[in-house]
Amino acid sequence: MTISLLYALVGVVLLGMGLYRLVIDPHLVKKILALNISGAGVFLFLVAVADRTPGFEPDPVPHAMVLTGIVVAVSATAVALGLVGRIREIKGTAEFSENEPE
Amino acid sequence: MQHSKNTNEVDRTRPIALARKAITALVVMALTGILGWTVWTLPPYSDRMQNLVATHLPISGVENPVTAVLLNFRGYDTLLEIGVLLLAAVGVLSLAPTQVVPAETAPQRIQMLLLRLLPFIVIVAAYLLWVGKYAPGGAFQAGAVLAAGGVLLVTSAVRFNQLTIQSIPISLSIGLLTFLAVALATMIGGGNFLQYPLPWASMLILIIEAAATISIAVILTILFLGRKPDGEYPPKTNGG
Amino acid sequence: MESLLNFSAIFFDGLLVLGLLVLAWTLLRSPDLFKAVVLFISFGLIMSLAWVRLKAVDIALAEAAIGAGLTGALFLSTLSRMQRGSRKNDSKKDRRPSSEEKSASDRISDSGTDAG
Amino acid sequence: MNLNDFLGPLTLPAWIVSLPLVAAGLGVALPKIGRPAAVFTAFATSLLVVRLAGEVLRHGTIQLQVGGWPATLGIALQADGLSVVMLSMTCLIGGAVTLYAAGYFGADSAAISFWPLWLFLWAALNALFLSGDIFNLYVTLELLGLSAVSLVALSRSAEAPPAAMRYLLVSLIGSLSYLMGVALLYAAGGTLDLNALAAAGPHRPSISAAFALMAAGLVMKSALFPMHFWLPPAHANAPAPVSAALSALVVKGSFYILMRLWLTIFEPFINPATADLIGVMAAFAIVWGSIQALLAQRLKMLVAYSTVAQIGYIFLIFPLSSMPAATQTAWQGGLYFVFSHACAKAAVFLAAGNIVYSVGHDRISELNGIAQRLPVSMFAFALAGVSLIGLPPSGGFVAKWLYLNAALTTGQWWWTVLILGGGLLSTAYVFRFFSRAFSYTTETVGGRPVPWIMEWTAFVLAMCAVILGLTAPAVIKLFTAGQPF
Repeated sequence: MTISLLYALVGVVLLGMGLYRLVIDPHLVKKILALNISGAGVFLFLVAVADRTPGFEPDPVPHAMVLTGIVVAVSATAVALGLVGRIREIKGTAEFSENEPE
Repeated sequence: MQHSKNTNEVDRTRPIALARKAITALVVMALTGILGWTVWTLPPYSDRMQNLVATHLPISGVENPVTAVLLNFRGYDTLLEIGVLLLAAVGVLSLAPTQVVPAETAPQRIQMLLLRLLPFIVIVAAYLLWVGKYAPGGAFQAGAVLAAGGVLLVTSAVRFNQLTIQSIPISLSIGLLTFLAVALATMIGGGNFLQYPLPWASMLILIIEAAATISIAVILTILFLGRKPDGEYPPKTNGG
Repeated sequence: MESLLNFSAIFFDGLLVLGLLVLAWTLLRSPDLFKAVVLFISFGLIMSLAWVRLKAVDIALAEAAIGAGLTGALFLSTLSRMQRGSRKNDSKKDRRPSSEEKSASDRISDSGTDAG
Repeated sequence: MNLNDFLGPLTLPAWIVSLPLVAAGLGVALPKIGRPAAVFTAFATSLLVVRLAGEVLRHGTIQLQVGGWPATLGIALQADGLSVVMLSMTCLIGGAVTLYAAGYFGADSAAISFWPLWLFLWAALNALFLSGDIFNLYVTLELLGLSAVSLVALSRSAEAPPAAMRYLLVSLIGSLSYLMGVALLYAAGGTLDLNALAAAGPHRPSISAAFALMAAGLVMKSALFPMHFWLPPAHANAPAPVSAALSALVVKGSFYILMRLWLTIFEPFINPATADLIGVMAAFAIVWGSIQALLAQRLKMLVAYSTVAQIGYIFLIFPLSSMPAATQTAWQGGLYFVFSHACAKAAVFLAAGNIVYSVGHDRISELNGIAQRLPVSMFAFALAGVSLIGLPPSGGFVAKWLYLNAALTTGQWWWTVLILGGGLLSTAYVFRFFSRAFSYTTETVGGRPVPWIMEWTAFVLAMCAVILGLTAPAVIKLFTAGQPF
């Protein structure tokens, strides 16, 4: 086991945690935080797993992919938070009730 | 689709919520387990891609492999990514709150301090932009640093002069438009889409990155603010 | 000597990884939104250390500036807007908040006082 | 300068992606030119796509290496029959939606945001259909998802923002799942190029996991039962031109990626059980979507649930094509479904939008005699209904005919029961609305006038859905150019 594999596994666990809280937590801001954690997990996995064999220089392609991913994530977060603001204006709350389908 | 909720309903949904938690936990654990196991089964890594990047690096126009991938080898991804950023800015502006209570302007002293700080922020950003050719850095990092300056400005409720306000739409899209112009120009010049002629590659990448830095900074500031910045009110002559 | 170095490196990585997991779980479980966001920013900063350990300095810079810094600032500004919004709503006496809603806005205003 | 220097075959894919992007950027920089830029893009892109279709028919697959780098290092854009059909569909629907929106938004303040967002959505679709790189596909997916969500949120209805939020969350989980698959494929195969990955045939456990993740993410984004829950509120509460684009085009984007991956990287790894699992989900989608459409109180909800059902039909492509004897027929049927559903559903949503525009609501129980008020729109609705039900000579009929053929030649008779039964259900929900719309009332039906362009764009799309039934040989020839399957 290399250090990279450790990080890859942590990435998987972060993805799982994020997904779990995303489904469970009714508060929209928490859902968006959870998505960001999941995203960080995927990014960590993406870089770590490409770097799994010791002795090679790190591969720049996953690095570029993650840079793209981080920018996409902040864009999505901004739109999501904009929607949260709009929903609060209309409904007065930023939670999804739990008894809606799924 | 029932949105209404009375106390009875809340009580009834409790066991359902618990079951939901349990099922989600199980699914997520299974997913995590399977993915974790998959990592062990991966074949030994080949350094084919590193070699490809390394052999093409001398003809990419830059020396930092990550910048080479971002702006040249996979520049098309970055082009679309700048599109995503701009799109997010348009989306956020369209969701801007209908009525805004303008924040109080920060005291004159703080504003002066900020204005003193700004040149340093700009210098750091310019350095990051320039160094991206050789070492870690580049348009996104530089744009983010510049945006930090923008965030400072808008949180201290500095009023921008009308010229600044009017230039926002253009600075938002200049990154995307410059990138597209270069990409199409290289194609009209007889190459492939986004194929920089080697002697110009370095300069074209720098132009694209400079324009992208401006756009990224303005876009990120707007994403933070969630609406257009306030203009001068009442109009002043010496605005920031 | 080398094994000692190696050991301390593994120790450092272990600590980093543990920090990431604990921070992520705590922030996701925290009912206090403000605390969750502050933890999220710390998570981003530790994440950029992890990127350095993975020899991805470009990402480390971007993560610190965009992932932790700007995303965190985005969340904070949303929270402060929500807080202002809920104060405005509280002044409207005709509105009858449901139990959850009330607790949500309480949480936010509590955290607001923490912020000072 | 010769046109060929400027618009050679290898430049066409790049132009098709760039034009809407340029227009979107200009639309942000100079808000006043958003609308003319969109109309120009609609025309110019159509010309380019027609030219590309001609090239593909003559020479087969066209591949463009962006930046001139080899595919494993750079990104390849590729156009075969499959991409060209999807692009043509996008042009047709996109053009109609553009013209419709010009009337719909008029001088509304939402127009400033609508035009750039809509052009971004269009660029995302074009880029998606032309991409030959799995990570590039991820970026296009995000561009598509974010623009679609922002467009839904443009609606003034109070239900729109929560619907948009749900849509955004599902869309982001879907892309994250897809990206995790990309990570696994890259880790195992060392490249992101679709063809190179398919040729390398990476190693088994990781590719199965990647397939599961990517398929799950894409199924979510395509709203296949039971992942459909987000679709009806989002599609029903969006502004009318957006509803049309979402149902006709956006859900097909993620479906197209699944189809591409299925036909290339994952082909050797797919067993009949996987195909049948998707088939079961599709069956539930058809039945559940149709029943909900029958029960819907609002017209746009009815139409949105009809999309849920029709997505079920489209996903039948996977079980039906899994038997070698019927592979070709099934793929052709499925693609025919995609195309004719796009025309019919866009027409129906635009017609429903005309009703809302005119009378201010879409409660079915209060729409008696609406055909007297909006005869052209309701005629369009009726024509499109013919295709949704699958009656001859419409495109929907050809699609179902090909499906039935595929099911019967492989002896999978149970699918024929489903296809025919689903047709009966769709007849029921279409006629449930017609019985009111075409009923005769002596009271005058009030409402504000609808601009002619909004009525006739719906009508033209509905005509296309019907005419598609008569042009089957030509369209099928285009599908198979470059042998995508």
